[in-house]
Amino acid sequence: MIPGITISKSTLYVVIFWSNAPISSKNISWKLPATHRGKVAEHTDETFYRSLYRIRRVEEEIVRLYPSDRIKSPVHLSIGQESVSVGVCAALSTNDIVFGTYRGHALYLAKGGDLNSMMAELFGKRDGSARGKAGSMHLIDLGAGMMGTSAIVATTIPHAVGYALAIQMRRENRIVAVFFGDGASDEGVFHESMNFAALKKLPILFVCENNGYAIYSPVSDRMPADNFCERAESYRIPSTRVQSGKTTEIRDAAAHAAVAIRKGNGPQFLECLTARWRDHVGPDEDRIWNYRPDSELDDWIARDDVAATASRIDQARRSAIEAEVEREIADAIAFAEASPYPAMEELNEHVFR
Amino acid sequence: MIPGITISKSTLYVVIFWSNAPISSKNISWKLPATHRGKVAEHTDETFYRSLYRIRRVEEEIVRLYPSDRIKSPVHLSIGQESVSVGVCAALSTNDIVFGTYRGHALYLAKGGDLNSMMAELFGKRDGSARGKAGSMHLIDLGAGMMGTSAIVATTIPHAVGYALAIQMRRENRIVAVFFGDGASDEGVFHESMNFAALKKLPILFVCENNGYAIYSPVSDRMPADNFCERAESYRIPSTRVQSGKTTEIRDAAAHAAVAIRKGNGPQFLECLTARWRDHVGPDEDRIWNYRPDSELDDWIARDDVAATASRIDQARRSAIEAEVEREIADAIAFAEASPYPAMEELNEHVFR
Amino acid sequence: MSSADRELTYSEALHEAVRQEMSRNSDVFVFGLGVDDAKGMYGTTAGLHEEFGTERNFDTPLAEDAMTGVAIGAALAGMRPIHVHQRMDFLLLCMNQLINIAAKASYMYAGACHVPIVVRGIIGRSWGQGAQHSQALHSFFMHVPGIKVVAPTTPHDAKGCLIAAIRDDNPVIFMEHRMLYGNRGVVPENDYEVPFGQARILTSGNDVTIVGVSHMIVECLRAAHVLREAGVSAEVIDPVSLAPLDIDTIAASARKTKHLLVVDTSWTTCGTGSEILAQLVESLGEEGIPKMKRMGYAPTPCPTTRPLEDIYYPSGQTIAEAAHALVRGRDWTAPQIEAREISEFRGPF
Amino acid sequence: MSSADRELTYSEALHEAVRQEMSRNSDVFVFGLGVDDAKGMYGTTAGLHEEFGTERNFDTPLAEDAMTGVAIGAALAGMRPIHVHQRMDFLLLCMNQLINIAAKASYMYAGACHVPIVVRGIIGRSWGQGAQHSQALHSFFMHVPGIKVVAPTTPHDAKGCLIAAIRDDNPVIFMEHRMLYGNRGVVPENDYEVPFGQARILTSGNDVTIVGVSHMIVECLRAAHVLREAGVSAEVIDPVSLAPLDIDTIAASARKTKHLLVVDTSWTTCGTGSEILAQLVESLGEEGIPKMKRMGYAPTPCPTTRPLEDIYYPSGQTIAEAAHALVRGRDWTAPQIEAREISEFRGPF
Ligand SMILES: Cc1ncc(C[n+]2csc(CCOP(=O)(O)OP(=O)(O)O)c2C)c(N)n1
Ligand SMILES: Cc1ncc(C[n+]2csc(CCOP(=O)(O)OP(=O)(O)O)c2C)c(N)n1
Ligand SMILES: [Mg+2]
Ligand SMILES: [Mg+2]
Repeated sequence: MIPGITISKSTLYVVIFWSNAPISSKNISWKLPATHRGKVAEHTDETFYRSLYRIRRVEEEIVRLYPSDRIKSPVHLSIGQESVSVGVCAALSTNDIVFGTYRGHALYLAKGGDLNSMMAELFGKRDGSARGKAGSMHLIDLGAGMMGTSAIVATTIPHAVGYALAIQMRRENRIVAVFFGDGASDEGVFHESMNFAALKKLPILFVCENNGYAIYSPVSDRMPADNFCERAESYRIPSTRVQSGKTTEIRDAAAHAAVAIRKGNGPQFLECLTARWRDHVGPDEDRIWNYRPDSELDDWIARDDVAATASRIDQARRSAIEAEVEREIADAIAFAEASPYPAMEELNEHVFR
Repeated sequence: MIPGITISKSTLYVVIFWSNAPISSKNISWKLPATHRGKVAEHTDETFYRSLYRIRRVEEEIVRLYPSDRIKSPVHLSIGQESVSVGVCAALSTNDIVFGTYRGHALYLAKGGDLNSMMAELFGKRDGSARGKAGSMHLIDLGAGMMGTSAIVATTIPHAVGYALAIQMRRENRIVAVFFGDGASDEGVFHESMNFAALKKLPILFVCENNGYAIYSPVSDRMPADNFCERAESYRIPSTRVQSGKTTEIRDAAAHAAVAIRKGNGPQFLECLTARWRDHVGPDEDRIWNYRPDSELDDWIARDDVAATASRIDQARRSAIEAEVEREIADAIAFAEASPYPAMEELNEHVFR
Repeated sequence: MSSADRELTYSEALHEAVRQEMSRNSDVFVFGLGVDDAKGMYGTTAGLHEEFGTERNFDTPLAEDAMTGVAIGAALAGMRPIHVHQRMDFLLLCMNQLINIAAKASYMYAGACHVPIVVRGIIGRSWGQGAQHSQALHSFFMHVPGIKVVAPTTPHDAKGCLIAAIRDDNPVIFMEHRMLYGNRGVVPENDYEVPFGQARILTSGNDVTIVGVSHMIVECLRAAHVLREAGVSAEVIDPVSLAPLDIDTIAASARKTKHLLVVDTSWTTCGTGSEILAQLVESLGEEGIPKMKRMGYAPTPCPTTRPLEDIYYPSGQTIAEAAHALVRGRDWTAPQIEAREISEFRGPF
Repeated sequence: MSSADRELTYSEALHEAVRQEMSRNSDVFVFGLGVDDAKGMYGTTAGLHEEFGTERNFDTPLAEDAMTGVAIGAALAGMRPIHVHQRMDFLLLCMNQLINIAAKASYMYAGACHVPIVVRGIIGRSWGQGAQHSQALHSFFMHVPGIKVVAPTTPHDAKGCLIAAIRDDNPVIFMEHRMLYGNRGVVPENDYEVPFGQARILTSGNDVTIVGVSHMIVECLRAAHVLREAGVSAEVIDPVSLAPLDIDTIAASARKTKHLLVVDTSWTTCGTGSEILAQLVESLGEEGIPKMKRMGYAPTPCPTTRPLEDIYYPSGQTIAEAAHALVRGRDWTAPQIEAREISEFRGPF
């Protein structure tokens, strides 16, 4: 399904350094930043499981806490979609950059965002990643390379392209990955962004997280054909569709794409089929609105990659991982609870830098 | 080059009536408008020449008049591009609708727009198509099916789609053709519009008038590949590229597309290569800015379809046509001169209907 | 309950308006993201596709720019589209079509064509909607000639204004506030129009005129209540439409009370309040200018955390205090007044 | 001519500013439709790609929405992009990125990131630019917290403000009026910043304060000239930046002259004039409010035909007459004053 991938045989690989692109102008006089060591972490079933299970459980805890009204923030859960963020981020290093969406918990955590800050942010507390000013829809952790997200669909796509442009101008050895939904690809700005990224051969991976729906509107109500990759190819962006939702396959495809990007070959496009188990927004079950056949979701749940990954791990190791994660989550909730609300004066801070 | 066209053998053809599309809802209760007789006019070299020569000469007169400052309106001339409007409009009937751009003189005239009103509009006079309020960039003649144009690139594309939606909802037997430049296709709204038109199978012909440049920016500086048709096809819109600039070939391709559209098959895309002989805006020669090789333009001028069409017509007939056109243009200029400026009170009229 | 005092919620009133107009005129259709889903835009478009067919109430791709252009194109063809946005913030993607085209078409073509579209924009608030889901953009549209702006507050006016907007031959921005949706009020069953450009005096008073925009009217009424108990008699005015704006009713009231407070549901700079104050100072110059003040959102983006969100917005209490200070020239602490539509709000968003 | 009184045109001043900043800071780059073509954005970007490389001055596809997002993304990465628009009207395609993102990023993320972008928008006028090529949108940006707006009038301020805008860590909308491009003025050779939020008193006077925006300042100076001959002494103030707005200088002047006329280069409703009048009436309440009036575009889209275009805009004559009426309370016909930048304008557009 993903032709030409050879690196996927090993769970360990090292990113090939992106050789400096040819300098088109004679007058470049900019400082070249210190070379980043783009080493990508090792991954095994255990590390994948840890990440998948952690995201799943964080979101389940949000579901549990939600009726208590302590999280006064609309939440767009990624339950069921964890493998996309985990798989792609496994092909990235810390100084690679990701941009995502309001459905950002999984990406934030997969990229290494701080769990305490996230939880405090959801609670609207001062120790939140944005001091409580942003909520679930706008998570950020610059140290982890997780840029801010947006509640306006598709808006971060050109930001990612702009960031990739800066990387290219500075001859840095990093790449950007931008995550967006199938719905976002309806927007004109997505096309404008793909065209420009391809034109300039920017170091960017477009990741279309295709859960089949924009809120309750299926792809078939929004596109004449289900052909995301074909559209990307019309911009001369090499494209891959991963249908299985398997973390390892997604990681392999992303890694393959990342290698090409780091070589200076320009953007790549990755479509990952996935499924949202919960309602578009809020903690409820997705089925309550009856907008899609139960079987569709059942099929995805049967293939749940969190469970599948778990099943490949020795029971003792698995319990140890789970216990560790549970402790971390409990601590994060306690941290969020303990954190104070921002002071009233903070209302007027940060409007300008 | 245009596979499958059979109707092009005759210079006369009748549009096949578009059978009513299947009614998807049980609750349709709207009045069906009186059926329009979508008869398309006959065309011969003589009728084509009349139209081509008329447009060319109107624009040359604008060039001649411009230094006199009587036309206080930016003009975007179509000299060199006449065959696109003439060819496509030859496949349309009066009650078909066209939308165009600020480079709209050729389309306005080819679709049957009133020359006197146009000239008075350029002069800013009260008998102009918009009483002098709109100028060259915003020509309109509703009686001829020529809708208003826009100075903001690509903005009329979704209007045409919306008009086609109305036609479909009303089960009318008409189609819409929308003309736009290669530059307009960079804009996100073009993609959004194509997607929606294809999704709804709307009766619309997209005509990309590809003169190779947006102002002085070549396609290669704006797109990773010169593949307009491929992009359209990614929306499942059947596409044709006409490279020659020949009126008859363009007419044939448009007619072929129009037949499919009238059948209810949804949108079609037509890319017509062409060349702008004059500066992007204003009456000057295009070469003064040295942004493209002279040979490129020379090649197009050598293949000028106005001259080529003229050469196929008997000299006496040709002189008669030319004399008639010259008289009409002289009359239109006299008409525009004689028309008064709008009264001062008109400043405040028409803000609302 | 006789039909003369039948009560509906704000959202039911909108639903009834659009149903009646769709029945009356086959040119009317409704489209926008999610208008035909199970939630039916908070009920305001529920079931329209079943009743009038899927061609007349349909979902769209996410493509606000083109869909606005599609509305304009359909309107140019004689239809009367209603384009619905779940958040007014999304109109920022539609500005080119709305301002460069819709607002100008009638004028540019000297009346040859016109653009009868209704653009419904819902203003979000509460439960951490945050900076990008809580904006009201009416001042942009008030600034530009050629486009009307209405912001009804009561269920009665919601219905009557929506009918009037649909029948209007010009582009109309129809502002709805999410916090108004649950409000109940008397709504006649027949179809009726509430004319634009006629403000309503909701409570009369002698000491201060308070003009509120959209949901802020509710807070202004709360303020008037506590002001009355503090001995200040407030006249609360709902402009109903912002373009055209009924400055005469506001001016007459302010001339009487000699104090004017304008409470906007947006930032104050270059906002509705600026406009009202400026018009009054220009026109009332000779007769003595009332004391005037504007209130609105804090001059910041909207924070999500509840404590900051609460002070970001004017409230019944802060409005009462501001009005009191204007009239009495000294500080006073008004009692807190619970705004249950806010404190009890838990979605749907 | 000593270098101390070297004169440049407005466009040369802009060009010098951007060159100096590009030399000084490798993070600065310029992009937008046509910035590297033979016309070089009326000379303001001429040759930058030759001097600094094609990566630092480049043309783009027609994609205003995404290109604004690209500027923001590059800024988030630490660059200082300057995005140039040949007409400010095109910013209507950029509103979502500018208002939903650029203006909010610093606040939403509590200072974790910031968006140092400069968006240059050129206001068109004359020779039938018409409704879609003549708009100035500053009031939109003034309305929204988190974004700065500057509108320099003189070549000196054009250079100093552009340098300040580039160095500013926040998004800055930089307004340029096409009719100012040919103006000449003294421009120091060194790099210098003109600070935002400090208005300039261009002529002092005692009878009336006239505040103008952008090109209207030129018309205000013409008006002041004929007013002087009619015995009215006008103080002309150039706010230079509109957000932040130096209300103190304006208020002090209006307190002195007791008459204030604000002349905007846009429509008046919810405009700069509304804001200034409202701020003055709020703050000067106790001390007596000056007579105040706003002027701006006629409340219509911009017509192309010259006779209507001429009366659509305030002119030296109509400004002088309005100021005179404000001060003297009676009609007076001012002499016509030729505005040669308009009467002689024949492009490039
Ligand atoms: C520009 C814009 N239009 C509409 C919305 C309302 N909205 C929020 S999420 C969403 C669906 C997006 O679908 P998709 O991109 O597939 O992401 P998913 O929610 O499935 O992860 C919509 C329409 C919005 N937030 N922004
Ligand atoms: C939205 C927008 N962006 C930029 C411009 C400036 N502009 C006017 S015409 C033009 C080029 C358009 O090129 P194309 O669509 O190929 O049409 P052509 O002029 O070649 O007929 C540009 C960039 C504009 N008018 N509108
Ligand atoms: Mg989706
Ligand atoms: Mg072109």
